[in-house]
Amino acid sequence: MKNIKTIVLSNQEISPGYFRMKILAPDYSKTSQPGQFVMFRVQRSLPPLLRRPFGIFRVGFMPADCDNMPAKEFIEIIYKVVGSGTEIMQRLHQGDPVELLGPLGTGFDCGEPAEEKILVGGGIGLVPLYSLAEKLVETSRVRLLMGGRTRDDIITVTEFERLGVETYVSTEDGSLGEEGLVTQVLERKLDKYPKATVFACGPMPMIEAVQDICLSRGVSLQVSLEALMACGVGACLSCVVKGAGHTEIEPRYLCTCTSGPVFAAEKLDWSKTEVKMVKSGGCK
Amino acid sequence: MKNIKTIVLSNQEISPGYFRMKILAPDYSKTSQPGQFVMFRVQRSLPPLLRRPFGIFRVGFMPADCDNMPAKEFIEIIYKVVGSGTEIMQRLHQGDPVELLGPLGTGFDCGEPAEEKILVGGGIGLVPLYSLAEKLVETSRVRLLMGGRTRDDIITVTEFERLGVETYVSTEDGSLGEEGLVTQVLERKLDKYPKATVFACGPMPMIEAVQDICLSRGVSLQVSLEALMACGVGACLSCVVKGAGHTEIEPRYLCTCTSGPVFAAEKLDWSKTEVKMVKSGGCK
Amino acid sequence: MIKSDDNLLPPKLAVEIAGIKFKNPVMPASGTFGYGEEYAPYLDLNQLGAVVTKGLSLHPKAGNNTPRTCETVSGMLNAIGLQNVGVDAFIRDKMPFLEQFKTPVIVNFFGNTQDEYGEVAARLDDVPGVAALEMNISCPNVKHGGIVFGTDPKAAFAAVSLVRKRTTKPLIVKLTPNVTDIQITARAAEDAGADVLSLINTLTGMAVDVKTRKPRLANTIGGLSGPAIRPIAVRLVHQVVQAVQIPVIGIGGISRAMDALEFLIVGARAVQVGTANFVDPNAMAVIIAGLEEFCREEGIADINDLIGTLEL
Amino acid sequence: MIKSDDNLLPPKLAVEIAGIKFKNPVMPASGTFGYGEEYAPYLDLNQLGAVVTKGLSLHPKAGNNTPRTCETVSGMLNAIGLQNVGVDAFIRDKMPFLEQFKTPVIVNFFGNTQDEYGEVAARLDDVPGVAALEMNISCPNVKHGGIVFGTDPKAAFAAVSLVRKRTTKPLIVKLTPNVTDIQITARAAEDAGADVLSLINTLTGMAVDVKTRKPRLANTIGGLSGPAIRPIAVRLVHQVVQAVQIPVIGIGGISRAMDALEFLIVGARAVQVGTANFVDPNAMAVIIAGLEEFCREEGIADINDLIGTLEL
Ligand SMILES: Cc1cc2nc3c(=O)[nH]c(=O)nc-3n(C[C@H](O)[C@H](O)[C@H](O)COP(=O)(O)OP(=O)(O)OC[C@H]3O[C@@H](n4cnc5c(N)ncnc54)[C@H](O)[C@@H]3O)c2cc1C
Ligand SMILES: Cc1cc2nc3c(=O)[nH]c(=O)nc-3n(C[C@H](O)[C@H](O)[C@H](O)COP(=O)(O)OP(=O)(O)OC[C@H]3O[C@@H](n4cnc5c(N)ncnc54)[C@H](O)[C@@H]3O)c2cc1C
Ligand SMILES: Cc1cc2nc3c(=O)[nH]c(=O)nc-3n(C[C@H](O)[C@H](O)[C@H](O)COP(=O)(O)O)c2cc1C
Ligand SMILES: Cc1cc2nc3c(=O)[nH]c(=O)nc-3n(C[C@H](O)[C@H](O)[C@H](O)COP(=O)(O)O)c2cc1C
Ligand code: FES
Ligand code: FES
Repeated sequence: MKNIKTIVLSNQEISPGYFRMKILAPDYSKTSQPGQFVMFRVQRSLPPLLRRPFGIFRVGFMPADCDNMPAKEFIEIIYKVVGSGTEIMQRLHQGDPVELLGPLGTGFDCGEPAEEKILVGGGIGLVPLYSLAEKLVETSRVRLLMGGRTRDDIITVTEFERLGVETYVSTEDGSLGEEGLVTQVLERKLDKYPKATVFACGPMPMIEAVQDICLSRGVSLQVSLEALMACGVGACLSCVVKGAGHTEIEPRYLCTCTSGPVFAAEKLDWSKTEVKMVKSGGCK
Repeated sequence: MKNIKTIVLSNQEISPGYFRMKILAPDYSKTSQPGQFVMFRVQRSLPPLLRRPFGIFRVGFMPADCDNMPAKEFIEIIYKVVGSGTEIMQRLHQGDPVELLGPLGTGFDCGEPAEEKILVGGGIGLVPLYSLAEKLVETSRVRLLMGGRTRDDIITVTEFERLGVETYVSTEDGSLGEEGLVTQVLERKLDKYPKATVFACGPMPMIEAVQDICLSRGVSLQVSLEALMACGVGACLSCVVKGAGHTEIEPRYLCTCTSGPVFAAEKLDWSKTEVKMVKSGGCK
Repeated sequence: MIKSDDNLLPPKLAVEIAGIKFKNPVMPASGTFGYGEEYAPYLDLNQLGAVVTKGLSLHPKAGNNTPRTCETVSGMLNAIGLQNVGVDAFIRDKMPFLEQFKTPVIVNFFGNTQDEYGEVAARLDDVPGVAALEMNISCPNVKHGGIVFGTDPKAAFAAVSLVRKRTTKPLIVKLTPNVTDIQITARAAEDAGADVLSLINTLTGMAVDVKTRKPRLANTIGGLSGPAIRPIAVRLVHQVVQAVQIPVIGIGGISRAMDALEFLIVGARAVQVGTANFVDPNAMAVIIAGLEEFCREEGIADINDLIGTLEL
Repeated sequence: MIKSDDNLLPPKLAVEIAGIKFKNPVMPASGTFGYGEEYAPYLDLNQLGAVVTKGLSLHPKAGNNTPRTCETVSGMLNAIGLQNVGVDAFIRDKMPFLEQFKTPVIVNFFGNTQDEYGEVAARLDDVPGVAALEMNISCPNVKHGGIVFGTDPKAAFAAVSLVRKRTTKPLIVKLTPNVTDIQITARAAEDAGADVLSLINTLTGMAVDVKTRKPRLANTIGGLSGPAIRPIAVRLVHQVVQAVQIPVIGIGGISRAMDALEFLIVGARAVQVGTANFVDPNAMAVIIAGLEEFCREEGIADINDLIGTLEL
């Protein structure tokens, strides 16, 4: 974990409103774990003031530019354009200077090999699941349940399939895959594989529904959360979520940026309205 | 005078630190007068907050893109990179969206035809003199005395010569043309052409020296001034200079943006320390 | 709240404050729009909710030395020093132009003594085209050691009371944000007879040229305005709305419809746009169009239904 | 002023305040640098003038509900609610880490009553690694209707006097900017025995989500920090420097060496960097290097020669 001044290698729209950006990132293959994230500085000048957190989609290598140079290590992030920062990001080009602080946070615990692993991704929540899948497929059977509002929200499914992940797509409007919520699919899969471990990332209502399902079935669950972050390193205490056993008198706040973004479900306080810290989106 | 949303046509470094930008600007050939300026909005987002004032170097036409379209009217500005706004400007490319408020202010009075006309330009102060020269050469003999610190500060002299303007270059370090100040050259020229009219634009110390010379010789002088501007249209009262006869009791402030930037020398108050409003440069 | 529909009438933007009808809640902030004529070539003044003039004093005022302005991060400092033509020249030379438009004219004014305030108000009282007066109390009280009227609730109360006696026009009192508790000055102004409060005036600030070691303004200290100050302004308007019964006009860092909406939601009945006019002479027209679009999208038939709808 | 030369020694950046030697005048602002350990992977803490901790209270504090922060134009609002581990846990769990470094540790603290302030100060008094205490008086006084200590000169005087009695360490009092006349609170703190003043804490502000009509912070109101507030901070530091004899530390919107220089020139002996740490964890190192470069370029042999050189 360190801050590097680096450059954009490429930045392309992969689905309406979703972009995929490759950023030169030496050492990430050695240091980053599935589920970790970066604090991305969009540009040297304002705006935006604060960095933006993004999950690491994958780490890769590009051939070196010439014989005596090292291969170029990069990370990829995938982002949805939602506000002032991502609007500027979509206009970045190859060679533009940016800064990466990372890899940050606590990632997924891959658990025991050979178990059934079910990944549940909702829209952009799919991002941190790819590096996880890369690792899990080495030892386990992996299924991806991917949900979105419309087919535009279903991204990079082919890439999961290339890893050997069985993927099941559902959309709320039925424009791709099964019509309905991804949680319906999860229930069916868990009927079939009741001993599976579940890894989920997506919008809070989806995560809560997944948690209800897993809790009632006694299925082990890890969730990756989003929270409003200023520092990304545990210094500002902006990104807290309530941990299991939290009360007003004996508060148990956990920093999403250091204790998370991935949490074992049992570490969190799931009483409603507690974990929904970014429901209303960020500030414009 | 209106605000237009337009685009950059080209933006090139013409001397170290000096850029020349072509901006699509319909109607400027009909509306703009030599010595007028524009308030340039560098980009839609912050920074900078305020627009930046730039003299209009020239108005021109480019061939239409295809048969049934009108020829493209443009203005050119030439700017020196000095601070936050011009630093962003130097990175603008063809097609980038910008805004122009203009043409603004009161330009040069061309005076009687056939007189001797002497233009005195210091560094970037040369800019507004080009359109003036274009007009003056139609009826008068025109000489340009161009001064700068080093040869890097001597710009677009060839273009003046192509108009048929006799040009005399001087630099403080002698790296181009005569070594010394442009005012030395002015004194010599006025010895020869005591009835000339002088038009000057450049740094304040140069303008003050030119004024001293012209006043003592009874030579008619127009100067183009710079001032810190917020609105450019006479509303904010930021850009005032003291007019002739100004006293604390009976103040006579003139707005550089509306009564100027070009003033007949006799309209201003030349008592020292009065007109030097931007001596220390802008705010960073 | 009545929901409008795309097929139905356009959303209503008109608001009424102190008996004056404004066709929409958007007007310029004093000192950033000259006497109206400066921006007339760029913006149809008939589009605006109102025109608010540069601050006027009893006698013409020279203003400060230059430099008078300076850009800061997402804001600007100004120390114009209230240069103005004086109330009589305004009535004679500037009002005729403004009377051509159907837009209410609000005249901003100030004094350096209580009596000066009263006198300016009295001179404007019988000018027919003047819809309301806006009293700027962010001025030093020369009779009391130069303490700004608006930072001293007693001085503010006394000055507003006096002005109240000398004018029959609706009286807007414009508050300064540079106080510990704005609710106190707000109530003082209300108690003294203000019909409306407007806020915020600029926050005092300063910038230094590190090379020359001199302040960037000839006056050393100036007023900070622009987008940078908006969160402070929203907070103050929110607090004032809760403290008084009379209507409030929100000002401070508004450059987009979204910004204006923050003020309306916390309870301002109208907004003033200042520094943004310099950035874009068309800013107010864009804001008005943006308010209409927002109402349409959100199904709000009348903008009055939006005012003060903050959910705590 | 002795002019340094490129061939001579590097410019001296060390400053001494209240008997403490700082290797340079740059330190973090409380609450933006955790307990130091959070940023240690990114920045050598030995480079800094000092480390300033998150604000500590007598008992651990939960802080506010989320959302706790929100970006604004060139700034941010925060209402963390002073979440902290409590003074005892700090001494036990956090101090050992900080004692590894050669950098003075300044402990920021607060209370909700005068006695709480006194008690925290007393517990820190015999902790050897603590170089100085920074008393944050921007906290509501629960015994007096929640009025913020720092906005009530009498309450500030009483609280500082009490703390003064309970500590032998150098005492820095951190002032709030949300007052009409900061010179009054500054003098109150000085008279009560403060050795140093630091300012500014955040300006109170607010932002609204126009779609949901809710405040963007769970706490409705929060503190504004970042580049946007710098002109206000520079003005306040300038005013305080003129009002007191004791040294002043400047805070507010500093993100570059140029920004720090503005504060030093108006008379601050040191500066604290807050929000900029979030933007760039290396910000303070860059600022320190920038100060050195500026001194070199301007021929300043010792940064103390620059402090308070504002030309009016
Ligand atoms: C650990 C983590 C990983 C993330 N990974 C991804 C990812 O891989 N792809 C992706 O598209 N998005 C991801 N997000 C969400 C992403 O950070 C926001 O969409 C982004 O910051 C929005 O910035 P903006 O300036 O466009 O929006 P604005 O709304 O203008 O942002 C204003 C502020 O709110 C914050 N904010 C807004 N939305 C969110 C959100 N949903 N979560 C957290 N902060 C938010 C911003 O960071 C900023 O501080 C992740 C968030 C976290 C915490
Ligand atoms: C009528 C007029 C015509 C001008 N024509 C030209 C021209 O043709 N070419 C050119 O290079 N420059 C010209 N200038 C100066 C030009 O406006 C400034 O160099 C430019 O605004 C600097 O912007 P910045 O953001 O890079 O500098 P910064 O120093 O960061 O600017 C901060 C603020 O100070 C103002 N400012 C800084 N320097 C000046 C200055 N010398 N005069 C006025 N305002 C200043 C800026 O507009 C801005 O508001 C002209 C100025 C005026 C008033
Ligand atoms: C250049 C300038 C001049 C101003 N002159 C006045 C004035 O004469 N009277 C007054 O009440 N306010 C004056 N103000 C304050 C504005 O009306 C407004 O309250 C303030 O700028 C905040 O709004 P903004 O952030 O939208 O600019 C002036 C502001 C600026 C920037
Ligand atoms: C997230 C956050 C937490 C803060 N916590 C504290 C605190 O615990 N104690 C304190 O005295 N100031 C606190 N502050 C105020 C800062 O120390 C500083 O005074 C303020 O942010 C202005 O500086 P800046 O603009 O450089 O951030 C906090 C500021 C922020 C942004
Ligand atoms: S983002 Fe700052 S503590 Fe987590
Ligand atoms: S720049 Fe505003 S009056 Fe001239």
